[in-house]
Amino acid sequence: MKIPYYPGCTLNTFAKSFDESARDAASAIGFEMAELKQWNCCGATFPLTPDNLIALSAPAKVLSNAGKEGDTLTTLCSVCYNVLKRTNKVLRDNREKRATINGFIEEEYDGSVNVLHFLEVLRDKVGFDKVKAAVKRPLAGIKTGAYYGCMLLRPFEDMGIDNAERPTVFENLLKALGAEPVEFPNRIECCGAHLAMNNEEVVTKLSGNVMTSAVGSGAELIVTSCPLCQYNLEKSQDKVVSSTPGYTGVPVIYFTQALGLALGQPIESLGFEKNVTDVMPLLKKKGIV
Amino acid sequence: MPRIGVFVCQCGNNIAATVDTKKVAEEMKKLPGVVYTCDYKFMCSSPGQDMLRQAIKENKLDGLIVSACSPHMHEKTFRKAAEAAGLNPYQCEITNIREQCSWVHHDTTKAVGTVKSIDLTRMTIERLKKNRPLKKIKIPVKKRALVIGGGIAGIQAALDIADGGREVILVEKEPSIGGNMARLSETFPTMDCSQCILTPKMVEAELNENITLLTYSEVEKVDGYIGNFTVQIKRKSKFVDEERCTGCGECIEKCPFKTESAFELGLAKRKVIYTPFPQSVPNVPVIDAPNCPKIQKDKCGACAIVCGPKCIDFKMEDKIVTEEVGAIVVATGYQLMPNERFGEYGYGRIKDVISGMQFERLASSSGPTGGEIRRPSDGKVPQNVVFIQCVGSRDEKKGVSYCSKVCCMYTAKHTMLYKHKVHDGQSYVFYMDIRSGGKRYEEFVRKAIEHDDAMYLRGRVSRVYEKDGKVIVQGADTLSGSQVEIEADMVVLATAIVSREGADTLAQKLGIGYDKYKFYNEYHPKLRPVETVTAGIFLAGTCMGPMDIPESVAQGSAAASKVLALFSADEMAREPITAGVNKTTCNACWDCVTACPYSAIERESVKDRQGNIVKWLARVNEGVCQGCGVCVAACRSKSVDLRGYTDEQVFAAINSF
Amino acid sequence: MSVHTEDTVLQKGGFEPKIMAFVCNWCTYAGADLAGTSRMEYRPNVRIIKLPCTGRIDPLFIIKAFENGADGVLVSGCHPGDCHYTTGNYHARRRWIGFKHLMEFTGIDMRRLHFSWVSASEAIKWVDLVNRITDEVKALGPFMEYKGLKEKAAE
Amino acid sequence: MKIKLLKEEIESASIHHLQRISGEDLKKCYQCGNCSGGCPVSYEMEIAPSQVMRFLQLGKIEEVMKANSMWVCVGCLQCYSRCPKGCSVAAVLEGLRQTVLRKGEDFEKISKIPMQFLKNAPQQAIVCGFRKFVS
Ligand SMILES: Cc1cc2nc3c(=O)[nH]c(=O)nc-3n(C[C@H](O)[C@H](O)[C@H](O)COP(=O)(O)OP(=O)(O)OC[C@H]3O[C@@H](n4cnc5c(N)ncnc54)[C@H](O)[C@@H]3O)c2cc1C
Ligand SMILES: Cc1cc2nc3c(=O)[nH]c(=O)nc-3n(C[C@H](O)[C@H](O)[C@H](O)COP(=O)(O)OP(=O)(O)OC[C@H]3O[C@@H](n4cnc5c(N)ncnc54)[C@H](O)[C@@H]3O)c2cc1C
Ligand code: SF4
Ligand code: SF4
Ligand code: SF4
Ligand code: SF4
Ligand code: SF4
Ligand code: SF4
Ligand code: SF4
Ligand code: SF4
Repeated sequence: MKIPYYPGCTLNTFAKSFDESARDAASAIGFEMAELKQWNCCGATFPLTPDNLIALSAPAKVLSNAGKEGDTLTTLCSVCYNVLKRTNKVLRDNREKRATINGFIEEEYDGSVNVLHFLEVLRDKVGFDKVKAAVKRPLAGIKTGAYYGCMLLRPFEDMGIDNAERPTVFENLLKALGAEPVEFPNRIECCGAHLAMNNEEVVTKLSGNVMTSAVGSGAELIVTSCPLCQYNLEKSQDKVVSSTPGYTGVPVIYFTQALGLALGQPIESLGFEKNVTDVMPLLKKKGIV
Repeated sequence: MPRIGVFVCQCGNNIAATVDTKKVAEEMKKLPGVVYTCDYKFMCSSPGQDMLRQAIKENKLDGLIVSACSPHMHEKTFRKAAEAAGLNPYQCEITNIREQCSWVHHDTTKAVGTVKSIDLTRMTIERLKKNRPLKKIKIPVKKRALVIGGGIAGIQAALDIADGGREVILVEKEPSIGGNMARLSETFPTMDCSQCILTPKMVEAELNENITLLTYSEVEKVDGYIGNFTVQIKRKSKFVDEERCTGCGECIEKCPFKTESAFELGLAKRKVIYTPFPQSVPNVPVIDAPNCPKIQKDKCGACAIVCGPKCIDFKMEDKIVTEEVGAIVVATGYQLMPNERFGEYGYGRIKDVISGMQFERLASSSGPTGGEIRRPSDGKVPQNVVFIQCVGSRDEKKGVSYCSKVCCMYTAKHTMLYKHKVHDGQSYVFYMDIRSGGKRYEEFVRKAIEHDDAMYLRGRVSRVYEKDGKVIVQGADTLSGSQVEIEADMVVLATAIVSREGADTLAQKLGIGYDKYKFYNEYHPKLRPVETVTAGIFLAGTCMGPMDIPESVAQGSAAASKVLALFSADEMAREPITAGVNKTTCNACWDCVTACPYSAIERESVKDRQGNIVKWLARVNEGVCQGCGVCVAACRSKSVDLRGYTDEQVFAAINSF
Repeated sequence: MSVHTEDTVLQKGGFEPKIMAFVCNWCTYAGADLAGTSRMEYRPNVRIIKLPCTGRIDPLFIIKAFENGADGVLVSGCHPGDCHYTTGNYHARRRWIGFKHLMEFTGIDMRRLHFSWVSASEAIKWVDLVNRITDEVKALGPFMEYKGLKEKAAE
Repeated sequence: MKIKLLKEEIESASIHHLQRISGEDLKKCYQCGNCSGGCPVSYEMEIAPSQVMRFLQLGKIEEVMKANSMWVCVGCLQCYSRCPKGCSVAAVLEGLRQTVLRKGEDFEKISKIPMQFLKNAPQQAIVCGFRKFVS
């Protein structure tokens, strides 16, 4: 199986380890993430003002290119997923807007591509039982908090990947990998997102809430599906540790790194060294490595 | 040639001031078929009516016109007078020259009024020429009623009809009557114990000679029309012979298996052979067949062994009984919206998030905790309880747009019950508005706040989650403009009242209407609140929409009085304004069938001598037809007509315009 | 019969249109009654034909009315949702959508045909309606297209 | 605080403009406060989400423009996701931001953004931040 894949600008640079671990995991399970021949940045935000059509031309261009390579498109970054999926819905359901946007990008694209998150591919196309069967290094005993953030789930009507208030897809994957998923209160709350640019205080507070909430619920590890979440959580780590009595920090990794780990990929290939937090002590403690 | 008389009324000066009534009478005399005319001061007075009767007899009139006030005023008077003189009452027509002429055209030269009166009277005369004598429709009425649903509304209706001396069959789908009220602890606004006021009524319903209780039963099929319904009722097998069972309870005692109690809403378990609650009426247990190992795999059988009168029969089967009744009262009540829909409130996941009805069970002295407020997770007495109102109600996006009407009140009640039972506890109520319209209702809510220390917070809760054994409630207090967080021990959701599952299927069986939320439609929300558009079928209680006990009871009584009024005569007389089908031209297109708002038109087959169907025809059921005439306009082959408003009559009027 | 010709119109100097109103028994007829009991005044040009419900109205009634000399026709019943027969007026409305085209095709000037809702309490609305329609039709002049059709057919 | 209500403000052109570009009907909000209750940055806002809606209903767009709320909103859509009336405060706040940005006024000067951030942050944060703060 070969699935057209859109890495997005961040996975091509900042979050290389997210991208590579996913591609390797895919081939270990038996399918290929085939990078689009031509792609551009999706714009990293879905405009909330519906009249702002020009902002949809970048993602529309990506989708239109994807349409030329197949009927599905998969992404890893939650933000790309959000932008592409919602743009696609506009193009599919709104004739007038479709005409205008197609005019901008000089293409004839009708929203027919099925935009999938990598998690959806694993769940619906591959099946978690098949993933489970491919596990060689179960993450046994690791209490793992899956951090969904906002963009993967909301708004529900557009995203539809899972129940927006009580999602399970991540936890089910973690179970398949042999880990012990921990549902923690803040797993669907925001990390602070783009406020990283000008409001470190808020980001530290929100990301701190996420991490302390996870640890408070027993998590020893957090997995993410968004480079910005990853960045905000990791970046805030030290400040939260110093300001929160009793909190000593928690490693944060991409869920694909956890996946690669469980599938038995060589540790060196997973890019843990690029993470700010160090997951190795935990892995050693649990006897995984 | 017809022999028509025209009587023009002066109404004192009311008409005569602007209409030359004499001239009108004279002009009419010139029309063919008019043999007698006159004008008179007060046609409706006794001398006026005498004169009319006299003239009919003397002139051998076969039709008459009274040009006077609106037919809404005196049509009945004059038709009665005509009948007294031996004429068919429907051969009398009214021309409205007062409300439509003299009173609205103030020209004292009488020019305008006279011309218009002449026109109007002429049109009525031409119409009258096409009239046919009509007979009032008489429908025999079976004086027995069926009540569907044994909640408080249904019980009240049944008792009132029975007290009026008529037989009632009360059908209830559960093993006991009582409905939702049986679950309540104490009831607003008076705080009497629900069981204390309900149980006597339930027992009364059981003992009343005029009431036949059919519990564990459901209506399968309804045929017929007002006065003459035939109803098939499925009596689900109880596996216990009701006649012989003494209600000793030995079987329940000895049954070794337990399962979730639906009555206790997941807060307790019950035996496989059970009565829903101790005061059940009738006090006869039923076996929950899917959970009984004897019935499923022929293991156990303990209950049958201990039963003294030997009334347990594991082979008992469902039965269908047929009943003939003249009227039906539907009182099937409500249920609560499944809270699982509200993921953000953690219902179904967080054990200590419960529904208002579950709180009733916790507060009820016959409930699973014996009336002590203990939270489900660990049985601890909660010190901080958060009540969230409007859960699912007034929520267009994920719930229903309407207000559930009773939850403001019962939440206030809950805070009181809580305070009375947990003196040092603190309650918090998140509300959007407090709806306490009703006698002593507002005072009740204020008492909860001022006397029983409920902390009311104006705002909605955004999220509820668990942390360290607490239930954290995160919401807003819009009055102070702040985000608030409460570390609660228990959260109670005032979930929306919704229609019963299957309410639509029952409505279809009965041929009554329902709204988009599947609440039944009343005939007129203000003026005919307990009737449906289908004559002979009445409504009571929460099957129509959210309401409290006082209203449900009032409706039960109102429906009963409607039934008793219907039963007060042996026959029901109906205006003969009904549709009829011309059998020779009807081509069975069924356009009329779909158009009729009352489902009054049936599909009838015409058979030859061998019994083969040779033809299909539309047939109007006169007992059901309300005479709207929609079918007439719908029929493309002009095969239906409406008596009293036939095409011929209307065209005659138009043609003489 | 009172069919006017161009002569009568010219003779009288002022043309007085004839308006036929088809109204339902429960709402509009009662509304017109209320105008009477309230002693309101309105133009005398209207002649009412009472029907149980607007759902009873056959489009032919309207064509016939024009054929018989009406210069304008008014159809009025209960407000949507208030129909005495619950849905009769909806049927009427739905039917109208289909028949409108037919009417136009048969040469009826749609400006001469009015639909309205008048409830039993809307006497003022009834009065305004009748006055307005009378004036509008008066301004349009007599409806000549159908005049004499009946006589011709008889010949 | 005392405010004077004016018909001209309640129906002002800027309110209409805001409704048009945000696609939101301000009147639908019935002030339940759910958005303020769930907003992760409500505590930091000078005017909480539901109050933003209220001020706008009253026609007081200036009050809202002066507040930091629109710049603090992270666009997490929690408000929209839980609003029983289906209102999106997120869209309204973006509409307010857009009215500023479309005038060519920047909220953040690019030159003031720390180099540290531009160098280390994921590209998406930079792109997204520019979109939200820079015209
Ligand atoms: C938590 C809570 C607390 C409340 N507290 C109060 C209070 O303090 N005071 C107050 O005045 N009101 C209170 N109410 C409202 C009160 O419960 C209702 O007004 C009342 O119970 C309505 O009675 P009913 O007969 O209309 O309906 P129900 O009680 O629902 O009865 C309907 C009956 O019909 C039966 N049935 C349903 N479908 C069928 C069928 N197809 N065939 C045969 N039988 C059928 C059902 O089994 C049931 O027995 C409260 C409501 C709630 C949710
Ligand atoms: C401003 C206003 C607007 C309203 N709007 C609505 C609305 O839109 N919809 C709605 O549903 N409700 C409305 N209502 C409520 C509605 O008016 C009442 O529900 C309804 O009129 C009550 O009718 P009733 O017969 O009980 O009392 P009443 O209308 O008060 O009738 C009582 C009658 O009894 C007579 N009477 C009194 N004492 C004696 C005596 N000793 N002997 C003989 N006769 C006596 C009185 O003269 C009177 O005719 C409104 C009320 C108000 C104040
Ligand atoms: S019949 Fe009517 S118009 Fe004649 S006197 Fe009686 S009330 Fe007046
Ligand atoms: S046979 Fe069934 S109902 Fe009877 S005692 Fe056994 S389990 Fe209980
Ligand atoms: S033991 Fe027999 S008589 Fe006693 S309650 Fe049970 S079934 Fe009835
Ligand atoms: S009665 Fe009160 S709590 Fe219930 S829906 Fe209405 S306003 Fe909300
Ligand atoms: S619409 Fe006319 S032709 Fe068709 S079934 Fe009814 S009566 Fe017969
Ligand atoms: S007149 Fe009305 S109620 Fe009677 S059969 Fe025709 S459509 Fe039905
Ligand atoms: S949640 Fe929606 S309705 Fe409630 S205050 Fe916020 S915007 Fe208004
Ligand atoms: S989108 Fe903005 S206003 Fe809405 S909840 Fe998130 S931060 Fe708050």
